[in-house]
Amino acid sequence: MTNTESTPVLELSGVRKTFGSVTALADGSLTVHPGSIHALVGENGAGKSTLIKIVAGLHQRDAGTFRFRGQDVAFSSTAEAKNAGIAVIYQEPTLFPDLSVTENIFMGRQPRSRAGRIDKQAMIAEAERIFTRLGVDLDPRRPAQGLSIADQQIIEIAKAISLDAHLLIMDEPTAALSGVEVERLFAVARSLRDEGRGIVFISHRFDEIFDLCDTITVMRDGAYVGTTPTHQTTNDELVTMMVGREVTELYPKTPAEIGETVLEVEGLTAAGVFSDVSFTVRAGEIVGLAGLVGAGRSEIARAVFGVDPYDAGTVRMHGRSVGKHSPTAAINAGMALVPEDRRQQGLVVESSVARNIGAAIRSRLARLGLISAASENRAAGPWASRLQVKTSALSMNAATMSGGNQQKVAIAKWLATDPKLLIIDEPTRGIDVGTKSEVHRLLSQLAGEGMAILMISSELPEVLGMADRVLVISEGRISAELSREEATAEKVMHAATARHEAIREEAVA
Amino acid sequence: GDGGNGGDAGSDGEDLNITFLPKNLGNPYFDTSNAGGAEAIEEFGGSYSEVGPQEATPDGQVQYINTAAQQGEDALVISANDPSAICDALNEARDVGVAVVTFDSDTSPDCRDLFINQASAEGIASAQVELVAEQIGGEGQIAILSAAANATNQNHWIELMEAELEANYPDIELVDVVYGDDDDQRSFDQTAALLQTHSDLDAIVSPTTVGIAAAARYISDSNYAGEVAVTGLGTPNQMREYIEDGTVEAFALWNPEDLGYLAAWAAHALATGEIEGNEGDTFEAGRLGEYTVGEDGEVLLGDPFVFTAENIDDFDF
Amino acid sequence: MSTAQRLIRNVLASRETAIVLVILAVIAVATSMNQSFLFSGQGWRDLLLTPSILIVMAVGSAIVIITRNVDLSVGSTLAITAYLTGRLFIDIPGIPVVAVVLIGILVGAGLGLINGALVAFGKVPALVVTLGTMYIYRGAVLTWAGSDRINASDMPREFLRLGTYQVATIPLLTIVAVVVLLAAAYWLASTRSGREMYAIGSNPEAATLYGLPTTKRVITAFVVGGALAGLAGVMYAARYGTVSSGAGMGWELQAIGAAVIGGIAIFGGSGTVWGAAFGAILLMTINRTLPIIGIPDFWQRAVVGALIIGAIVLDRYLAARQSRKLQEARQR
Amino acid sequence: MTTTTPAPAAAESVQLGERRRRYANYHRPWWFRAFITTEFLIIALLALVWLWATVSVENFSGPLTVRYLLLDIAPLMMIALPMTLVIITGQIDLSVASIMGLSSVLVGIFHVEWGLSIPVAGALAILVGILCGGLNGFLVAYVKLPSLAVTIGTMALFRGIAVGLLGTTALTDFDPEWTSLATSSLGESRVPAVVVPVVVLIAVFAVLLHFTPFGRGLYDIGHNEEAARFSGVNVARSQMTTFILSGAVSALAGIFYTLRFGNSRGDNATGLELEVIAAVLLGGVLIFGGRGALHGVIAGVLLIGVISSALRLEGVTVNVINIIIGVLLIASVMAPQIVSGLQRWRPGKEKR
Ligand SMILES: Nc1ncnc2c1ncn2[C@@H]1O[C@H](COP(=O)(O)OP(=O)(O)OP(=O)(O)O)[C@@H](O)[C@H]1O
Ligand SMILES: Nc1ncnc2c1ncn2[C@@H]1O[C@H](COP(=O)(O)OP(=O)(O)OP(=O)(O)O)[C@@H](O)[C@H]1O
Ligand SMILES: [Mg+2]
Ligand SMILES: [Mg+2]
Repeated sequence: MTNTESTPVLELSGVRKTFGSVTALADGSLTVHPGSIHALVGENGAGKSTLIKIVAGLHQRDAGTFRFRGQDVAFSSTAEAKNAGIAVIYQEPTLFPDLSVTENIFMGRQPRSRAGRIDKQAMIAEAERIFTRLGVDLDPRRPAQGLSIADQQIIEIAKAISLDAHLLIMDEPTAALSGVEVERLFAVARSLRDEGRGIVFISHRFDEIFDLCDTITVMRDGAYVGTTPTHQTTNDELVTMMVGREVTELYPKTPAEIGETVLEVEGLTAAGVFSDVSFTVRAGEIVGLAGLVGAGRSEIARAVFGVDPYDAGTVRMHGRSVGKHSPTAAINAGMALVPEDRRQQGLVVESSVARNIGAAIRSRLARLGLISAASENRAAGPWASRLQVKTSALSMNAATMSGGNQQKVAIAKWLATDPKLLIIDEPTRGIDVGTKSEVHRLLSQLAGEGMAILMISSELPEVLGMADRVLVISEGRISAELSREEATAEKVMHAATARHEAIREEAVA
Repeated sequence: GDGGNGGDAGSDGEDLNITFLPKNLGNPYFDTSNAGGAEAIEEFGGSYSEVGPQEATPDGQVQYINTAAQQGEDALVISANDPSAICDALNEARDVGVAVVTFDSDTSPDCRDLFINQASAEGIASAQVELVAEQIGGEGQIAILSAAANATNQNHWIELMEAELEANYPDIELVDVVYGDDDDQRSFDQTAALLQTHSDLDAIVSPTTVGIAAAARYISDSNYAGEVAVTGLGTPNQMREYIEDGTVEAFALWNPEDLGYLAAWAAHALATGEIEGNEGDTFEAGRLGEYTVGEDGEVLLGDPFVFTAENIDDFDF
Repeated sequence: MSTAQRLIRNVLASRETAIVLVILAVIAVATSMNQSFLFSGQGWRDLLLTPSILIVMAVGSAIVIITRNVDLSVGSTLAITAYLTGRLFIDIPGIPVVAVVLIGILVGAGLGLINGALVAFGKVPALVVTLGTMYIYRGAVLTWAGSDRINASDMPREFLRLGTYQVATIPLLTIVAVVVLLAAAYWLASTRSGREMYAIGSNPEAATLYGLPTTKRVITAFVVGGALAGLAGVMYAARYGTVSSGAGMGWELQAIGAAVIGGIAIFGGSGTVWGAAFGAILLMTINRTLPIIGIPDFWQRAVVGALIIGAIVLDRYLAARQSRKLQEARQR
Repeated sequence: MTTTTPAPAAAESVQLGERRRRYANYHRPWWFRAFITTEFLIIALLALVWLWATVSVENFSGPLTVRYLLLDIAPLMMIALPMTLVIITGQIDLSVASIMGLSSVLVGIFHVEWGLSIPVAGALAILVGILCGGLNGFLVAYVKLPSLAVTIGTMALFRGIAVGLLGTTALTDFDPEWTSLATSSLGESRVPAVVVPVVVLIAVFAVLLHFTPFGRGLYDIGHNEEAARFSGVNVARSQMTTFILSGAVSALAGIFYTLRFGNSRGDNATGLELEVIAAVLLGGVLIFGGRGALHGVIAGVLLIGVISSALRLEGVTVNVINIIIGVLLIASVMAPQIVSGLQRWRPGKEKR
């Protein structure tokens, strides 16, 4: 129900942005009409976020035209864009942890009584109004500190709504949201659309796009590829537009013969996060950890790998128990963990590709306790090339790489340790389809060579496609163990949500 | 200069480089004494320079002693922050031919050539005791506000004062000795603390110019004005208003200007080889006339002088 | 829960209250040892007078620290304005006291502006910039004053009397400090710009994304901090009557210490100027108490250090408990 | 342990995509990496200043200069080494000068008052230094408190204990053999003997920082603590180590200081921490951690030393020297901005 005759709220064409040598955006074009939800899709590094940041006034474009509500504009600061009526939800939540939820929403725009004094009561009341509209119950006075990622997103959304802007931009807002929360967000988005606002929605999840959006614009390598109404296109068409080639079918798990037990976890418990978790992973086997966001899967993985402590239970590799709360011990025992958050946990993005890939094997690279750049480069080169990392030299630092490439470096770093067990958390979160299938192919190859793999994923198809066995986690406990044969979407979702739903019912009531 | 002796000293004093190194800069007492030094050097036509640390610490002084040695100064006139800590440095300087004269505060005799003593310790001690005794009518509690707790001269005086009190003033009780480190704010707060702790204190004796000024100022606008007497060693300019407003009856001091003046002439005598610095040597000190080197290479300036409302206006330093 | 209840609970739980209690305890001890500590005109006056200068400095430092910055140069700034005060009286005979105070504040603000500009535009960490300007400002005043020193006799009586003047037994300097405190507290708690200070300190990157005028606010913080240091300089001259170029050495750390003890988080975003002020009072009162309870006041610095450590350890403990509460709150 | 890396062997098996890629090791030519660096800037500056001093400062080329110069910067140089490590991990240690003062006081008390020999007294003082560093390290690494706040506190605490123990008195009668050893020269030369331990320390720290997994770990911690933890770097222990090193070396410097000036006072070396930090940052170490190299730091220390020495000879007073150091300090942190302006864009991560 796009009303094409009205003047577009946002018009970008031929927009260009370079950062030093990197061309983030070659030819960005996007036209958004009021009363429309417009999807912006593309591989990692396609330039979506950059485009958004230009609209938001965070970056200034080097070339191209930028019209907002028919006017030519050039925002020199986010403040200008905001005042013009553009609200943006960025890829990563950006809150003030020390301040109350309410202040986070109204910072800089607090309702004022006479003498410029902030009217705290009015402010809190307004916040409560927005929360009821979003159907969440959050104490508007509590500090933002310690909110779950999901709740943090909710605040971001509340922020954007309270602006009541003409254009609302959401850059992968759902990446960390659970099903229920996504539904709520969509409801709000739709009602905003019906109020005649323009909405731009960036996501890598096609199901969401087809569910929510009426128009889709595709980008590739920083350039505009095309725009189509949602109902006139298909999943595969989109993928081809994005990648520029047919993508080899996803989830190509090739059956490998299962060997002896590698990892044994028994009665693992960490108060308040997970309890009594027991499972095994065998050589050549991919075990999937499914569950809702916040179920505690990452925590389990972190505890097994020794990054977090645990209160009770044992972790054994090849029958020998592994010292708790010591990644070093885990690494020496042959474990590797590719964590869920690349930029914060997976890599030291400010340092070079070579150093990153060498990071986990330094003690092995060292001779007589001494290590040299040469030895690091020697070790890193082959791995970078095996994973087809896109970089000009090993001395480039990872900061400017796109999500997909960073993930490749992170995986290379851990494969370099020659692990017997690979724990990989959200292997393809925020990664484009092209890279995605590469990663999947890699995983099954590794399994084929007899590596034991524990894969955490929030994407059901991925789990079902890749895993030989599926463990479903719900609120920190294993609620089901399903073989590849028995594992179906219904069974997994049921095991993952059963108790959640019960709780949510009474929460809403 | 006066007299043939001074005259020909002048002629061969032409090219003398003499450095004055006070305990610390920003201390009016040394400004005055060094001014005297400058005056003397003017007279015999050498070149005068003053350097010094910000805080009165020995390690601060060492760097300047070293520099003087590097520059090959002819003489170094210094008031020591520590009797032994700066000895090595001084001796290194003497090895490269720098004549070392200490004044106001001495080092151990074996690391300087001459010490210009402002007044015999006995003289200073008894002068202050007399002053305080007559101001509090021979009986009561007194406290001492000194400079740094290891300032050689101060401690020596305090010992002698204690002895003097023991001997001749049984009714005067010395209740406390505190240290203001020749730092104005610290001395000020120390005074406050003193009066706080000893509620029936009758007098504060401060054998340091910074201390006495701070004490006088605190008392002058506190409720203790008129009740607690302040005396000790001070400079007229700092003390003038407290003499005038009656906070302070009288205080003592030698003339620091003469002290520096004499030190400079002594340095001149050594640098020109006029004297060796041995006991009995005599040298001409410009307007102050002739002086004789005593035992341990000490030269005594004279007796301390008592400033009162009557005479204070005759002085400006 | 009603606002009243919440208010009461906050007051009881707050760091500020805790410190006030400690201060009262200290005073009680000191007084029990020596009546005149509290119950003599002099004791009462010193009790109020001694902390007043540090309060002004601490409030300034607090404002800067809240924006996730720090100003090490305030001690040197104090020295400059204190000496300037004296010079003005000497060089411009009969200059009105008000003019001198204003000039002092302005000069302080100017010096703060230099810091702020370097930090905000040069994108250089405040710790380094103000470490540099601390050297520079101190060096400047040392060069300017040389070994010269301002004596009480150089300054007009009426100005010096301000240092000890009392209104209903309350020293004027204390009143000045309290006014500064109230103004700062209102600004930070109840105005947009004030709250933005906290936001910027709490998460600078977010502040930029959010479109807050980060640069402007940071500069403001430094200017205000500098102005207060300047005012403190004038107060110093009035209180101590003598100004040497070494005035206020090490005060920057006292001020920061006071702020930290008062619950200002060293990396910004939380704490109140009330806390900072109470921290200052606590430090100074302990100073004066030590000799009375028979501890040589050389140990004062050790006590200050212990207090700072204690304060931040306490904060960490409370913070940990807090976030555990929030976690649990979310889990149900 | 193993002499060859397992990487290539294992990598053979895994092969994404068909084409192999070879990567250049560096994206910058060698001269760029060598000369367009903050370190090189500071070294060049040092050379210039030295040149200027020898040419135009009277007596600078004199025999005593080098001797006094080295004696003066010895403590600065010693402490700058561990301070570099601390700052590279993104922390800071403001308490070093206070530890110096404390160890100075303790050596005095142990030797002068208790009559222990200097080696024993020194060993005890260093032990205390290690404890002080340990306290800092514990609070920062294990209690996870911000080092700025912690060391502002311990700065006051340690200095307070030092001053508390001795008041303003000073202990001065040290065993002359040792005091003269502290200022003695190597053989006939004018070079003070203290350069030997200093050079040894420099060598040790250079290897530790630039050629060991531990050193690599320090950079990672400075960049991103969490990521370092995930790749098996023992963050807490590394930080603890850097602070203990800093405490121990500071105590050592304190002993040297005490013996050189033959006096042990509570306020010895007051304010030196700032000079040390100035020197380290001047040497191109990034205050936020993750960046910096030891040769730059050494140049930074020497620069401060040469400037002070030359200007003192010129009769310039210490306060002007301080102004110059301040200006240099600010300029030096501006420099990386300019340098990295020349170099590739890099995201401005600024938190500690
Ligand atoms: N500040 C920057 N400096 C240098 N290069 C940058 C910068 N920001 C982005 N880039 C580069 O520009 C390209 C586009 O980045 P952008 O974040 O817009 O991609 P994206 O489409 O948002 O990817 P994703 O789906 O992973 O979020 C990437 O190659 C990235 O490395
Ligand atoms: N940002 C956060 N701050 C504090 N606790 C969090 C945060 N995010 C999650 N948690 C808590 O940690 C536990 C596990 O969360 P986590 O997101 O790691 O689970 P997960 O199953 O790994 O979900 P994901 O799909 O995000 O990996 C839950 O109890 C959740 O409440
Ligand atoms: Mg993006
Ligand atoms: Mg997870």
